[in-house]
Amino acid sequence: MAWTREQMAARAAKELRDGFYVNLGIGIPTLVSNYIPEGMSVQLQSENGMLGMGPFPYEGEEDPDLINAGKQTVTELPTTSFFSSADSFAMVRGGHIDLSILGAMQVAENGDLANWMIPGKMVKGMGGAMDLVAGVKKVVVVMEHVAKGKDGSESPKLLKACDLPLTGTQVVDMVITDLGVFTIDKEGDGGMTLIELADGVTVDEIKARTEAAFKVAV
Amino acid sequence: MAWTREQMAARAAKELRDGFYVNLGIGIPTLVSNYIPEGMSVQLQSENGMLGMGPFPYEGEEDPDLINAGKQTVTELPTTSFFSSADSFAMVRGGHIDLSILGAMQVAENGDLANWMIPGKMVKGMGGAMDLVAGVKKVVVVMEHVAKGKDGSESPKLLKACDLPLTGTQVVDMVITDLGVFTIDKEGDGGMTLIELADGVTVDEIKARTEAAFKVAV
Amino acid sequence: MKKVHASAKEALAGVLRDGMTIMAGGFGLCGIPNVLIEAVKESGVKDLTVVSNNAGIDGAGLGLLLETRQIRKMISSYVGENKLFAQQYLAGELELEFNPQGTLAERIRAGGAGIPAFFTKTGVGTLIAEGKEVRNFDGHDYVMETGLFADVSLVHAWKGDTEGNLIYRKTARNFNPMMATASRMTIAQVEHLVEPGSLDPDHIITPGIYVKRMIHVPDVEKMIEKRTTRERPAA
Amino acid sequence: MKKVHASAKEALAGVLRDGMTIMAGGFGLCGIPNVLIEAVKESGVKDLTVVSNNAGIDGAGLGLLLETRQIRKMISSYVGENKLFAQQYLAGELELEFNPQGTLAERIRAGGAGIPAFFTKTGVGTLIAEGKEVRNFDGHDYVMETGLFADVSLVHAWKGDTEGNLIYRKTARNFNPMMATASRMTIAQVEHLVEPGSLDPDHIITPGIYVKRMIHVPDVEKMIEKRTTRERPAA
Repeated sequence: MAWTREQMAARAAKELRDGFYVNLGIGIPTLVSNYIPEGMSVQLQSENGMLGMGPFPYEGEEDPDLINAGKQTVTELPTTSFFSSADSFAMVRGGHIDLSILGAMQVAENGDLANWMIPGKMVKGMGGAMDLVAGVKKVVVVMEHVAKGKDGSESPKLLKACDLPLTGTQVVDMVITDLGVFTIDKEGDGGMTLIELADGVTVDEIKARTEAAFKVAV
Repeated sequence: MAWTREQMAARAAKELRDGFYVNLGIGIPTLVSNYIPEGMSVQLQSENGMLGMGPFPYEGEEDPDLINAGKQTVTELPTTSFFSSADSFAMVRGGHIDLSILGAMQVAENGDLANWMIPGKMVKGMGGAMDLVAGVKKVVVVMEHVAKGKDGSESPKLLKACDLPLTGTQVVDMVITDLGVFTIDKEGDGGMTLIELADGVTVDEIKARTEAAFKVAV
Repeated sequence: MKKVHASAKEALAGVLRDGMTIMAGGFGLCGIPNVLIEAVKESGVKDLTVVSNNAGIDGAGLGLLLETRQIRKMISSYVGENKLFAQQYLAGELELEFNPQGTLAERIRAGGAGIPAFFTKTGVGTLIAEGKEVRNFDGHDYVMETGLFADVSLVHAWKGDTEGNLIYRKTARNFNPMMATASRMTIAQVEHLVEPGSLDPDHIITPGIYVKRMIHVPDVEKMIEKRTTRERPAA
Repeated sequence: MKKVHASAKEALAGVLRDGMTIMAGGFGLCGIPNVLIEAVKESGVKDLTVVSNNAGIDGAGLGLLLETRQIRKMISSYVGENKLFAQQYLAGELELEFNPQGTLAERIRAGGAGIPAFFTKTGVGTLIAEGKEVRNFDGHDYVMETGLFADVSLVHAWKGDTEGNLIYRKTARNFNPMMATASRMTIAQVEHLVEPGSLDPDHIITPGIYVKRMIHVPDVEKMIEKRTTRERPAA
């Protein structure tokens, strides 16, 4: 009943606009590139230093000098340009990228985001996530609505306040989960609003599985 | 008796070392490039965005896209690279250039330099001079020893303290005038020292035409 | 998203308004967006603040906008080649903010890179540092300078593809790449307009993301400010 | 001034000492100066602080220097691919300073550009900003970050001429150009060593002034960390 990963990616793709420059995170966000509407010009940025990222190469055509920020082999397009990581993050931090779609561990109702560190576990580092959420014009989180423990227990990921260390404060504009879509008025005090339901999901079900307060406008 | 402009340039060229990257100002400093010793590798930087500046072009070969910081047409060398003005001044400010040779209106015995502005006269601007004296490892001033007024009167240019607005404080390492050569201990308190006399010039003559205090070590 | 426009006038349509801040690339007359500047002149927009290393010369480059008194304030490092500039400045008709050339270049780069302020050694102890914060790092004093961001940037490039990817030629690069990043509306005039894929992606200096509109200026006039030559050695 | 050396060992002669700070280019295993890193391993120098976006993987890249416990501290943005790293870190044998990737890149650029500190929005309100100055510009908070400068930088380039001018290939550029500017002793390994004049001066990314020594690595091994492919459409 809830959306699949593919459906979540397809929903995120509806935030794309013609002419957009977009950075996609690892995981479900990567799938969004499969749903760019025909005829729409969208250029993907990879924060290691590439604009105009193409699809994975055909087997045998992998180039070790051509990888994305997830360290996966990718390809060039006719629109591609390469630049240094300093120039790449100047682009990110300077507000030139229209849209960042990324995963999260927790999102708070004021737009706070946590997605890089669980205290007590090995810390891998934030990579470019803090720069992306601080710099990109619009930040869309795509994630499972709740976290599931090994014992099958559920804990909410949409919270009143994040308890994990933050990646950024008041940075998230939209959250797409397997249950629905929320907008966040990150700079005003409009809070969080549920604007869409996944097929067959009810507002009550979402309320039961969400800690954050939210308005309903479905 | 005093050194000519050419002799001053030749003396300044003695500060060059093999492998040096050097920025030359307008006027006498430009002439220094004629005195680079045979076999010595010296690359000239032009702060508008060029490293490895070649000589003036032959007539008919001028390229409007290829000028130096004095806006004169120049040429490329096999060693040349081009870059933006931001990258150029990153190079200057970052301490990567070994030697800057430039003109001055006034130099003080502590290394203060004034060469961009006379209050009450039309101000043209400092261009890159402030960045060069702040960033380059060694700063050599080449100038006439005294200023001559329209009425033939003389005023000293080597002063106890500059009275013109400064280009930089404690920045000058060496001053080459038509009368001799001075070093300045700009970071310590060693002050100014006369280390060479132009042909036929006496210490007494220099003392008479200099306001700054200086030691003599000729 | 069609970036290429048929004329400078069309490329500037809807973006100009009185009192706005415009960045104009170039050093002296080298690499200046002269066709776009002429269109700004034709538009009649006024009270402009213009960020540009120089102010053109009498009758060329930004000198055109001085003639028509469209500029209220210049932010520059050197304006020595322009008599009209001097007249208007001394008459109090023109405001002028001098920046050291490297500080100007870095302020523009910072503005485009999301850096609101940075510290530099340049200008410490001079008029330039007056009223600004000075702070000591590792025993040396540095002055704080702020980022610059404009409403419109006008740049000149050698080659551009229709995606807005730009390549510059020799010292005509100068301030153009930073200015391309430091406004909401960067408009480029390119000498050679090519199809995507024509430029080697390793050679592109300004990625297309920064360029919102562009025009093709195949036969653009380039002036030389100080023609200097040497003698050919006898054959 | 001969910049080209016959071997990595010769290029590193006289520059290594215990406790020094080394920058190493590359992103993941892409564009890393692997031949130079191996020579650092052979030298036995220890107590190193290493600035590098990542820490290699087990058995490759900076992973080699972890095996030999030559690294005391890493300044990085992401170290997730290295089990040995995790072990040493959890055992308290290795210090770790995390920087957001863009902040790390900008700190290195600033260090090379004579900028001791700058402000950025990245990390405001997070652990990264703790203990750092936060200041408001135009209604937004920014954290102050400082420039980074090393004793030695090791970089990888695609082509280099004997003057030290460098060109990079595709995403192997990454951190290499900034690191080349941010030390007193930049040593480059280049896949193609060419004569001056062979590189178009408009295409050079790192001007020779930044490169003090270089070696030619014509058959350098390049590893792929995550080989991802798609299926060929049926013919």
